[in-house]
Amino acid sequence: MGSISLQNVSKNFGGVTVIPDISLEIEDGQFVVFVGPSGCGKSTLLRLIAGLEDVSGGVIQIDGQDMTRTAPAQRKLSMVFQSYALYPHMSVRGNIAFPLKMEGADKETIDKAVNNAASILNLTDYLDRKPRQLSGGQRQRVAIGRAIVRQPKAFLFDEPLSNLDAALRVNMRLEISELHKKLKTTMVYVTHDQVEAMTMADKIVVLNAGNIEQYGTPLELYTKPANRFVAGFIGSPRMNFIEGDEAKKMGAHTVGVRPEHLSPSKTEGLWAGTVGVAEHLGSDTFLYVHVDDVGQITVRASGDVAFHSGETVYMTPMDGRLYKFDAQGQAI
Amino acid sequence: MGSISLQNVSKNFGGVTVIPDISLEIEDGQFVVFVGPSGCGKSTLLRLIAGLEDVSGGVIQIDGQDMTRTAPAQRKLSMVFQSYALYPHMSVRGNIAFPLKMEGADKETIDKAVNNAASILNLTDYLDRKPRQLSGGQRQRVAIGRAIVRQPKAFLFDEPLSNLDAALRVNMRLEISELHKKLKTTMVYVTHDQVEAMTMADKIVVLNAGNIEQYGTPLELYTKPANRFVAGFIGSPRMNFIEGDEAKKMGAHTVGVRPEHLSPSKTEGLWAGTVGVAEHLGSDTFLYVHVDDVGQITVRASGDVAFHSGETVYMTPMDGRLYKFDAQGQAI
Amino acid sequence: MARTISTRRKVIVSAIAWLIGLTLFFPILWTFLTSFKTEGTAIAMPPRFLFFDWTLENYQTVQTRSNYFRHFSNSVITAVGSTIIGLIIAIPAAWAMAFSPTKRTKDVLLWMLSTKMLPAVGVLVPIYLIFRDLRLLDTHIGLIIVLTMINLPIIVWMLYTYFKEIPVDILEASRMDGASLRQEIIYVLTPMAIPGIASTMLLNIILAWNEAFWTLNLTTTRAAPLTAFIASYSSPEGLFWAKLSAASTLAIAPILIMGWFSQKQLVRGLTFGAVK
Amino acid sequence: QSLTIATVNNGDMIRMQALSPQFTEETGIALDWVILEENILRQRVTTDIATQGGQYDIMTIGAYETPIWAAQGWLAPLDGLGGDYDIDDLLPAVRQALTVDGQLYAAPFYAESAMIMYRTDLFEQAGLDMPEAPTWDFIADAARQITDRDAEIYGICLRGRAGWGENMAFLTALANSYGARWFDMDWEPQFDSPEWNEALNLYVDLMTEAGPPGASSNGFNENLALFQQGRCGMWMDATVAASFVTNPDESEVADSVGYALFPTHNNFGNHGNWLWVWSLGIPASSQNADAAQQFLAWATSKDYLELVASQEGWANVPPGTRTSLYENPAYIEAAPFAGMTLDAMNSANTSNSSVQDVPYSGGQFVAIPEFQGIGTAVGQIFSAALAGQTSVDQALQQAQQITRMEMDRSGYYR
Amino acid sequence: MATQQTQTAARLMMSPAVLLLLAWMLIPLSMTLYFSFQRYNLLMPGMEYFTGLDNYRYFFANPNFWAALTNTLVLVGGVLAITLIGGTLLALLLDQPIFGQGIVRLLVIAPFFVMPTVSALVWKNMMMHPVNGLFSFIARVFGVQPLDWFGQVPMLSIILIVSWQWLPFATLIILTALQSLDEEQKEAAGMDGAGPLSLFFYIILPHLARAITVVMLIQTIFLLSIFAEIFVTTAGGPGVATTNLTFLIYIQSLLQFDVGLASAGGIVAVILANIVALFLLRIVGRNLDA
Ligand SMILES: Nc1ncnc2c1ncn2[C@@H]1O[C@H](COP(=O)(O)OP(=O)(O)OP(=O)(O)O)[C@@H](O)[C@H]1O
Ligand SMILES: Nc1ncnc2c1ncn2[C@@H]1O[C@H](COP(=O)(O)OP(=O)(O)OP(=O)(O)O)[C@@H](O)[C@H]1O
Ligand SMILES: [Mg+2]
Ligand SMILES: [Mg+2]
Repeated sequence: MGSISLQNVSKNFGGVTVIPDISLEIEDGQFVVFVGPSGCGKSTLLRLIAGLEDVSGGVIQIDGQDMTRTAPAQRKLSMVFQSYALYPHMSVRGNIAFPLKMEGADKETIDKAVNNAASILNLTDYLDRKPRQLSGGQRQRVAIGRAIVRQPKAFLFDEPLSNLDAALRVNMRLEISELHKKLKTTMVYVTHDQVEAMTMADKIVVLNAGNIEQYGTPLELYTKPANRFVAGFIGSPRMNFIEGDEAKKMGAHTVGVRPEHLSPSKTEGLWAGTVGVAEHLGSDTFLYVHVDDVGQITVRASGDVAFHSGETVYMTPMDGRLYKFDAQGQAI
Repeated sequence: MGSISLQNVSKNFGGVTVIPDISLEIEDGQFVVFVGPSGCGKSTLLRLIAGLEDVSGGVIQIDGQDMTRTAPAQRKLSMVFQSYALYPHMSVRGNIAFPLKMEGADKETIDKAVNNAASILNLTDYLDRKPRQLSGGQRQRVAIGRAIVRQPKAFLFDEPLSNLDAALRVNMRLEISELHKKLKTTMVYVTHDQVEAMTMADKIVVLNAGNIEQYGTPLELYTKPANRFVAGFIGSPRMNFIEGDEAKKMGAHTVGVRPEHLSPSKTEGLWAGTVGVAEHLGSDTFLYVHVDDVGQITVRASGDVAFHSGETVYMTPMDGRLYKFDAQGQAI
Repeated sequence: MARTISTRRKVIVSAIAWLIGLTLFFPILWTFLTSFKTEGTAIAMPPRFLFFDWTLENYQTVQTRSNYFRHFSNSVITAVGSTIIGLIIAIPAAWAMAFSPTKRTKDVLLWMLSTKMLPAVGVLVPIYLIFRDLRLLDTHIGLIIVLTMINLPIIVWMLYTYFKEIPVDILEASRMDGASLRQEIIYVLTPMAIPGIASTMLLNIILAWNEAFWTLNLTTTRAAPLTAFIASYSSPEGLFWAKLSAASTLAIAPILIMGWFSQKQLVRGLTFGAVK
Repeated sequence: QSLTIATVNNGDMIRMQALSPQFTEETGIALDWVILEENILRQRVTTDIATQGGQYDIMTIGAYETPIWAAQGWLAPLDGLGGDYDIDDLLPAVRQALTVDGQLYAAPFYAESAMIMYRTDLFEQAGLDMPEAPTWDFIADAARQITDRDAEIYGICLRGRAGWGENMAFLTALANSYGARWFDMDWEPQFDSPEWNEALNLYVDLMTEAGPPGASSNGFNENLALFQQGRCGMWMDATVAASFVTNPDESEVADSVGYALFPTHNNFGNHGNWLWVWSLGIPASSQNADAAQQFLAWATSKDYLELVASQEGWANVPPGTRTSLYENPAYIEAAPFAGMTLDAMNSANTSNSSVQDVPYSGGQFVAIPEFQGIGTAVGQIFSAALAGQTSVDQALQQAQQITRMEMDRSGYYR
Repeated sequence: MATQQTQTAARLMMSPAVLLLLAWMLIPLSMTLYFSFQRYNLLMPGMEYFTGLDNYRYFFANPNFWAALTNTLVLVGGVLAITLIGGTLLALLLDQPIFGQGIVRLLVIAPFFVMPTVSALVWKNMMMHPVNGLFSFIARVFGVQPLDWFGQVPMLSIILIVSWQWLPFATLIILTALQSLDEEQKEAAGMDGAGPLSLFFYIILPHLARAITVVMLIQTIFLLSIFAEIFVTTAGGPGVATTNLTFLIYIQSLLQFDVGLASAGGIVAVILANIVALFLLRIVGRNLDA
């Protein structure tokens, strides 16, 4: 009941084109994540869907209906903002009840719906607190509560976890995933954190400068990036790219290999280089290796590998883990 | 030229003891990181060294001289604040030049020193901008520039990276490490991010409630944590702790094992459990496994391991990777 | 800086601050004290500070001359009335300026402020003629209109700077939650801006209370506020220091007390965006 | 029914207000009082009456406004004061000042001329003897002798505060006594005449040497206060002040005040011709003219005088309006200044105030509409001269120039 | 925040305020403009006629005009100087730990609530009165000849009275700004070796710039039209020593009832005010953008 379809949507702000021309189909019940570098237009796209900005061209359909010119209030979408945007003067109950109150629901309906949402989100004990009395994670849940209370056609999330600290982020990530499993409502989720994207999404949209670079499942993006941009964007630490002669040898303009797909050795391998910095995290070791004619290459090795700054290291890419790109950056 | 020595330093704020009694020797040229949970007294300790707070007891020596009662300006230390505390109305040049101007240096000296600092930090092109026209990373560098321009005895950093986004953090981390290699000045660095601590430090001080839990190199802390607190604090994801019968069997009050030291298997192993969530990051897979009588256990497996939610998994700790603690939490 | 501050320093600083504070407050205190003296004691040399025969006579005299309570209630009605009407007009305008700014927003704001620079005396006759024809002379409504208009720019500006601090997100959230613009302003913006609105209200009540040109020239009896009350004391008739003091005390006491009690709220919004 | 009355904040008016409940009781007519300082009052009522604002039923106006306003048709004629009002009892000078074309337009509440009030004790100390009709030479001399700055005693207090009704009232009277005039018969201002020069020099010198500090901001009220506190040796001002300075409740020198006629110049017997009447008028636009006349009749009647006398004593009745008052032995006894006041009133000739011919009427003012503005502007210049900011010559020159310009602008020379 | 809908709504919601102010400004202003071309004296009704620019000629020919202009600037400038410098110092003082801080604060802000008329009356009669005032008493205690405030230093007296009223306002805003200065910035400057004076001039004062501009703007708006204080104390004198533009127009319109001339003066004042406004608001506007 919540498919979203964008047809040739474009947006410019006073002359500057932010989104040139995007078409995208989001199926009902899917969890779609928008990722992309800062300023690529993720938030703008989300806000166009929400109706908080007018499109400059194209059509937005929600549930098959043309909603291009409909006011946000009428689109029946729920949005969770990065800052949560809780109403500071209302209690948790008031916050969650607000959308229903605006719909003019009667008190009983509201109470039931609020209690239900609160119990889903473990907020029952906090209903009478004000937002400022809550921790970051609880605030986050209130924002979600406000979104789920009126059964919207879809949820829109704009980097909802970026204000949380690392530990809490992991928890909330899990909670949102579980919520999606429970509610089965379409969710559109913007983030620039790849771990979130990879772990939560059914499908990921990779945006770059207002264009869709690739649209697919997380594993597709990881294993079969459509182009160099996606390959570089997905995966952490970043994929190593090798250009020039070394790449030509392999029949490509650029060759890419992920740090985790390079086996380091003290004795032999395809490429030889000098370790610049070796970061020992205990569990892993990241080696930043300088290879002549190729540049810096990052290698992820296990925690007990004992390479030190200044040593020579040999690296070999694992089988089938080499990506090749042409001069335009398209995968070959 | 920049050893710092704390002897029985204590601090209380109007009755509340924040630091009961700390002694610590920091050798000249070392990069020492203070880590610990929020509120454990890291910043306080740093501010005591800086002279921004008076000690309640004990002696602080810098370079062998007693500086306990010396004003901050006279200690010849440089501090980089979490908020950078740049002077918003001065240009980058003005900010960097400020300490020299206060010393009464002549214009030529100042110019030379500022240009030098700027070139070390890649700020030459931004010298005439105001702080608000800079990105987070650039601001950070200006703050460091202001610190290095007058060759202090030591640098003090209070969570300087916590305001940056993840990608920038990695870069700045490397830059600070390289700066340290270049300048060889003593650095005292406060953070609550363990990756920073592990990768940058020569030595780490783990603080807890104002006490030093352990003082050693990063690998020492990872491989030989002195107690359960350190073991749990260092390493990500967190070490799994197993108590009760299972631990007693192994002759300890608590047994700890890191997620990366558990080998998962579909067929056999020491502990059996059900997979709750499986997060596929491409490079790694995190399994959150529920084990009866033991609780939730996190396992880090390689990216191509194919476990799914609901499946049964068997896990075995790797050889020599089990940590045992007594009832007081001390390592056995 | 949290280095320990010596008590000696604190004592010295306190002494200076108290001295300055008392000096600044002295004229008011002196007025208050004089209002309880007889006319003779009021001009006695050397001046008497606390040791004199306290009397309420002046207050009685002042009250027989003009009905203080009528002037007082007129002051309250017009000051509060104009402030409330001003807020009702200014809140939407400030919303528009803060949340839907255009290139001209700043110019409009500055223009509004510049209307406050018009010399009131220059337009008294035209206004008087208009008010006469509209039968607004000596009415609460008339005075409220004038006070509203002269303070509106300040109200708009204060609210504007205050609203600008409110994250747009929250208003957008309410829009997503199905609130109409009206509901957005009533249920979300206004309650969130209560401290700012309160401060704006207070400042404007003070300004309206103390406005002395229009209130004096456009009223006679029915709507005359305390500024008119004091106008009959603005020149001595024989010995009048004590009576003047009593009238002055009566005229400023209500607003002074209100100001003191609400100074925290007042200060919060008084900064016109000057503090970031 | 209720009347709105605008009045000035001086003692007699405030007393009238205090007594007015009696009127309300008698007639059932309620009264709303607007009591304002003189300048504000004048500004308020003039604006109102000129724009037909209709805010007041009764206005307190002076001898200056009444004829001008009446000629404009702004005032209602007082033809309903009632039979027992005894209009013929009004002092002729007063009645004439308020009458236009034979019709009375304002009811006189109190009237005043100017005279000298002086401290008999100080004169005695100094071995001086005040004549009945002193000359300026004597006054100047005496003032200098009495002055004792260390004891804060100043020989003479005169008006210095700028304003046509403040310093210019005094200065015009002074100039009149010196034989100076405002305008010649062609309406040419006469500040360049030697008479003005002499008069103003006397004033400035005398005040600098024997006047109180801050004289340039002293008006009637300020001087009254100073005199009451015993700071002044002499004070030349409105006769109405006499009852205040002799009131022991308010004045520390009540029992040592003497009186003399306004001084003259050696050569002429001109006492300045000061005549002022505070009176009550009714705007033509008033809806309550009948009730208003009723009030006027009450407030300016003989009965009112008796009422005040019965409550406050005879010395405090509003003076200067009725012949009968000065024939009342009770009053003569209670008010030692009564005789002197009557003499002063009678010696005031407002139709020809200077010894030279003048085209205007009015004693200490010039009864033309432009005078308010001109008088105020000239008053400012002269107060600057008093404060030492300009020289007397400069001041006179500026006064001449400004007056000439204003008169030109008003079309007197066309 | 930029849908067509919200923009339209915004325009609608702004219009009442804008239209009302426009009416409030334009209607009297156009009447004033009309009167300024008329020979129109309230005291001589029925004799109005068109005089062209006569009123303006007279207004500028009046030597007092230039004096009034200077006085206006001196008054505004003097009060601004005193309140800004005094306010900054006072704010620095009040920012320190003090015994009874709250009460001192109340004492300091009190003058802001006092009606201008009352404050002028009190100062004139009870403080600065050359005979009965407290100042003259104090002077005499020290054996000094009391100063005749309004006679000898009239403008200074007015500036002092007005400054007394506005000092709290300046202090409050500057104090609030001072308290918003990031503690870490001060600490950083301390670590960088800045002493108290350097700290003030290099760190605190620049931080206060914005607050000071705002104080300047608001005060200028109110100070340009100072009236009651002058009316009550010196009535513009002695001479024209304390006549500012407002008071000059007052003399013309309400003492002479020369509406034509006063209207011309009003128009001139409007133009001058707008020039000031333009300068001031531009500067401030720029400062407020950041
Ligand atoms: N109201 C606006 N007016 C003008 N330009 C805008 C506006 N909003 C966004 N932009 C521009 O549009 C581009 C896309 O912005 P958007 O906020 O969608 O980026 P984003 O992908 O969400 O980035 P981030 O990850 O930093 O949030 C940016 O270059 C931004 O500067
Ligand atoms: N000025 C102060 N007055 C009173 N208590 C203080 C003060 N400063 C710090 N504390 C307390 O001292 C303890 C240590 O604070 P500190 O800032 O050193 O912690 P931290 O380790 O830096 O924590 P975080 O990681 O959150 O920055 C905290 O409990 C804090 O509440
Ligand atoms: Mg965004
Ligand atoms: Mg800290």
